[in-house]
Amino acid sequence: MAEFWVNMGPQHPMTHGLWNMKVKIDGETITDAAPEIGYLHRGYEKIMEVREFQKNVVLTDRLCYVSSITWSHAYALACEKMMDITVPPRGQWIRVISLELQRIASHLMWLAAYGPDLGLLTGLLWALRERELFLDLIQLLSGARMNQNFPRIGGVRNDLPPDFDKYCAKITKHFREKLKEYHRLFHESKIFLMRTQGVGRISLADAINWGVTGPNLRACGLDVDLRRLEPYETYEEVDFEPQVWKGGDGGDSYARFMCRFNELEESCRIIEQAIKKVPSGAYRAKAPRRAEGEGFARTEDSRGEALFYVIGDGDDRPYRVKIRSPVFCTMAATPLMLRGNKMADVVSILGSVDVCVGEMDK
Amino acid sequence: MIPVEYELILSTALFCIGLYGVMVRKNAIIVLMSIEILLNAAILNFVAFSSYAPPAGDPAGQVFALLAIAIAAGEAAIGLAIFLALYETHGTTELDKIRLLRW
Amino acid sequence: MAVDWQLAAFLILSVLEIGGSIMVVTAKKLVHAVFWLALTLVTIGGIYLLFLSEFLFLIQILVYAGAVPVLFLFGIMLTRRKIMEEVTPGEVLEGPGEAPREGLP
Amino acid sequence: MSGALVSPDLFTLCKVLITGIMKIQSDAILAGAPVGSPVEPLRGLAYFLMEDWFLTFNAWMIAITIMVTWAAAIQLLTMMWIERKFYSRLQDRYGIMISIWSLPFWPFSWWAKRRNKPTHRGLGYLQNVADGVKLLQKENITPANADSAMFHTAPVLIASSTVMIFAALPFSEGFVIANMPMSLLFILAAFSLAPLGILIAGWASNNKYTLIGGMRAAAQLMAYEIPLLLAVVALLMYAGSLNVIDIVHKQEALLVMLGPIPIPAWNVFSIPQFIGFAVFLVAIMAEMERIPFDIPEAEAELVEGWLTEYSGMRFGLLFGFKWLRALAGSALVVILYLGGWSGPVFVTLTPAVGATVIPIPIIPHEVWFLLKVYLLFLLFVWVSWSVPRVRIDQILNIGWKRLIPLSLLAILLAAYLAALGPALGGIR
Repeated sequence: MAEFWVNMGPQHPMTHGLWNMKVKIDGETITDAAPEIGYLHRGYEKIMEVREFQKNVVLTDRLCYVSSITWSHAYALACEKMMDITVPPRGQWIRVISLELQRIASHLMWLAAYGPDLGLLTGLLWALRERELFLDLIQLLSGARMNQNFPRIGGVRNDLPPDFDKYCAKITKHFREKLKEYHRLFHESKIFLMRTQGVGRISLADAINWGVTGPNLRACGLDVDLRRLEPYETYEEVDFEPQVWKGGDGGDSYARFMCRFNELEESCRIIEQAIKKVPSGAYRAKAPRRAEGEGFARTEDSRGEALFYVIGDGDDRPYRVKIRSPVFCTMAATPLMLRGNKMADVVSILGSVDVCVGEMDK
Repeated sequence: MIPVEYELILSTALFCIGLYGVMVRKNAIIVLMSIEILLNAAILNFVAFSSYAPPAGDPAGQVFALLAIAIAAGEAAIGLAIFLALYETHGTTELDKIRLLRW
Repeated sequence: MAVDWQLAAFLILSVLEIGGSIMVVTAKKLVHAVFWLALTLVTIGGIYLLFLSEFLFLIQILVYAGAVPVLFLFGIMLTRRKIMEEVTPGEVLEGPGEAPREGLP
Repeated sequence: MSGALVSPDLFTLCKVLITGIMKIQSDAILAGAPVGSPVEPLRGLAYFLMEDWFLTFNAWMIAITIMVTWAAAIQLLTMMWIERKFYSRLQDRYGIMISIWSLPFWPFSWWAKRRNKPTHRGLGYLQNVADGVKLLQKENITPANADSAMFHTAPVLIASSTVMIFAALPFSEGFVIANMPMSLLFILAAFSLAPLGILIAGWASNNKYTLIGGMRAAAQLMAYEIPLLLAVVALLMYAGSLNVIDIVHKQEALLVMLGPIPIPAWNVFSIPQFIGFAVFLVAIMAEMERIPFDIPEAEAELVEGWLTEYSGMRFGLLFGFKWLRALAGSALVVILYLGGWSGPVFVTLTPAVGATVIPIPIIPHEVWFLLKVYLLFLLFVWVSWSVPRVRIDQILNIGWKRLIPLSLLAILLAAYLAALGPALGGIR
């Protein structure tokens, strides 16, 4: 049987977005792979140079459309460092709440997509069902469900709505029960374990060398969580545990799945703590219109390490913006994970690394 | 009942066609298929004669046919395995091009 | 008018059979040959039916429905080389997958 | 026990019916054209109508039409409806809701929307009809580089072999077209023809996805067909017949009385056949290409597998006949292992009037049979919507390393118990 290339994308059920994964298969075994990206390139870094600092938040919202707030927040953080302003404590706490809500919503989107990747359509419907609730919370907070435009340079757009803590507590309590349902659907299914365990393995050294970050790196057994290593906002006051694969011999689809899955509950814990600790006071500081200098921020995005580097030259718009997308770096390492696996594992592996094309192509 | 001559003509024709395929075609897979046709022509005769045997047919021919069918299926599998090995070493299944018996 | 249905069926089946087997040995494409072979084998099964051996007919179909796909598979592997090798639109001609492989450890 | 609706035989019933109709026509002609009248040549027609071969031929045609309509239209729609409704409920949603009740609203949906009236309400039975009509209107695209003749042959091969199953598949003692002596073998042979069509379809479409899908179908066939047949061999040791109706009759006996509840001697209630049942269930799921084993058309990696290039009603035919095969597969399991149409014994009322016991049939055989088939199909649907899909090498492992040894074990046990059964006091 001759080896041949199969295009998985750009229009393919496996690709959650517009990109192409070319795999070279020998029978059913993958011998080589080549991700092909750029179908969704919109020139973010250049567009942002011609817009005012605050107006860029609209753009960064659309970097990853399932994880808007985390990206806008990373940008706002970089701008704040450049402008040398501090966010009032209330604003910081609200940011933490919104970030974790967004993280849960994003992870649920990933979980929803991972189900049909493996042929489990029920997982999609169930995960999206709970994602609705968190989108409702985000809507209550920011007024929008998708591109919230919520973080502002110097704080957040608006204060917490009344009774928000009660809604939060109710939904997180409900969600914890539903997590057990997911547990039964995914973890207790032998076929699911067969499809994920030992599939798409990447060693820790390879993962570090290729710039894999976030849950995908933690799945290899390394405890890196920027919320702990370089705490931003008020994460140091929150008691949570970064989810690291402890079973040894990690780095496979199952470890990545477990790290993300456990983060759902961990984020719930953060929200529950944060909602109790929100102090009163202002939620937004006045941000200057023009700024000069350099701002650098890296945050723990739901897919890994999001990095913003903003340079201002005294004008009201940035001189240069650099975005580091975690998925872009992970994508470069996917051939390593894919090689030697079966063709059906492509979906299992690429589903578990959680691809978001919006931020990958920028 | 169909006259036995008709059946014999049919099976002879099939046998001739199969023989033609075995002799003329170069592709090993086609040759294998031609051998299947040869075997089936022979099995047909077994079945026919078993049903013509007085008084109400003789099951021995059918049993033999059953055996032959099983052997034919096994033979096809073994032949394909051999040709697969040949294809992997020689890169072809054209019988003309395979001249080495050892590789 | 007494039509000998058995004879008619026999003649139809034998025409199909001989035609099919001729197509097998003359077919240009391997997969076509396998298809004609399947037809030939099923019609031979029909002749068994005429000779009142239903069991043999069913065994013929069962066995060859299992064996012929293997032949098919082989034909596919040997003949559909073209679409396996041809370059898909938008593919880099000098060999896709080169770029990410360069720096591999 | 209850009786069958169609008795004694579908063909006999049709023959009686057609004879009646033809008799009336023929009598009418004969009455209208008495001897010596100008239209006397019509009398030949009247005699022709009552000729036996003509009646037999018509009866066959009607019997086949009834069976095909019953299976390919009514049962197909019902199976699809069951599946769609059930998995929708599994996924916390309503599922399809177009029904006869929503039909009058369609032209006035703008009005209904303005008045906040529901346009779709009901059970959704007609949704699949609507989908079929939609598919009928779509264009049948043949890919430019496809092998046109083969591409068009494949759907015919798959569809015809699927319909062929129903020539021998009984819905009750009488509700069957042909009661052949070796109908079980016929059904299995017809089942195993479809992968050939799948291979042709996959090869002829000239597409990498379809090619891989077709090859996966062949590999999967090797994995499940052998344990399927071996499980049947184990069953035949008990049944002693290749006729499905005989196999069902064998299971109608009484196994044991559990207090007042009589337990029927279904094949699944014996140890070797239970192993065979488990093997058969898994293998028939692979045969139906349901989700844990639907790797030939894995839509996540192979788009739609071997179906990718088909469009319009050709796609609809291939896609819809999957449910017909599901019906045939479920029916086969019910016939072989779950007692066929013999209802639970305890449901039949047997009041004793004086010294005579009068059995009162409550529900006809066909209903029992369909009830079992639907329940079994629900089990299949349940499994297939709550597990992911296995990989190609995993199904080969399951087939060769698990199912074949298990089915061989079932054969051994069945042979042992069938030989020693009477000696051990009829143990099963």
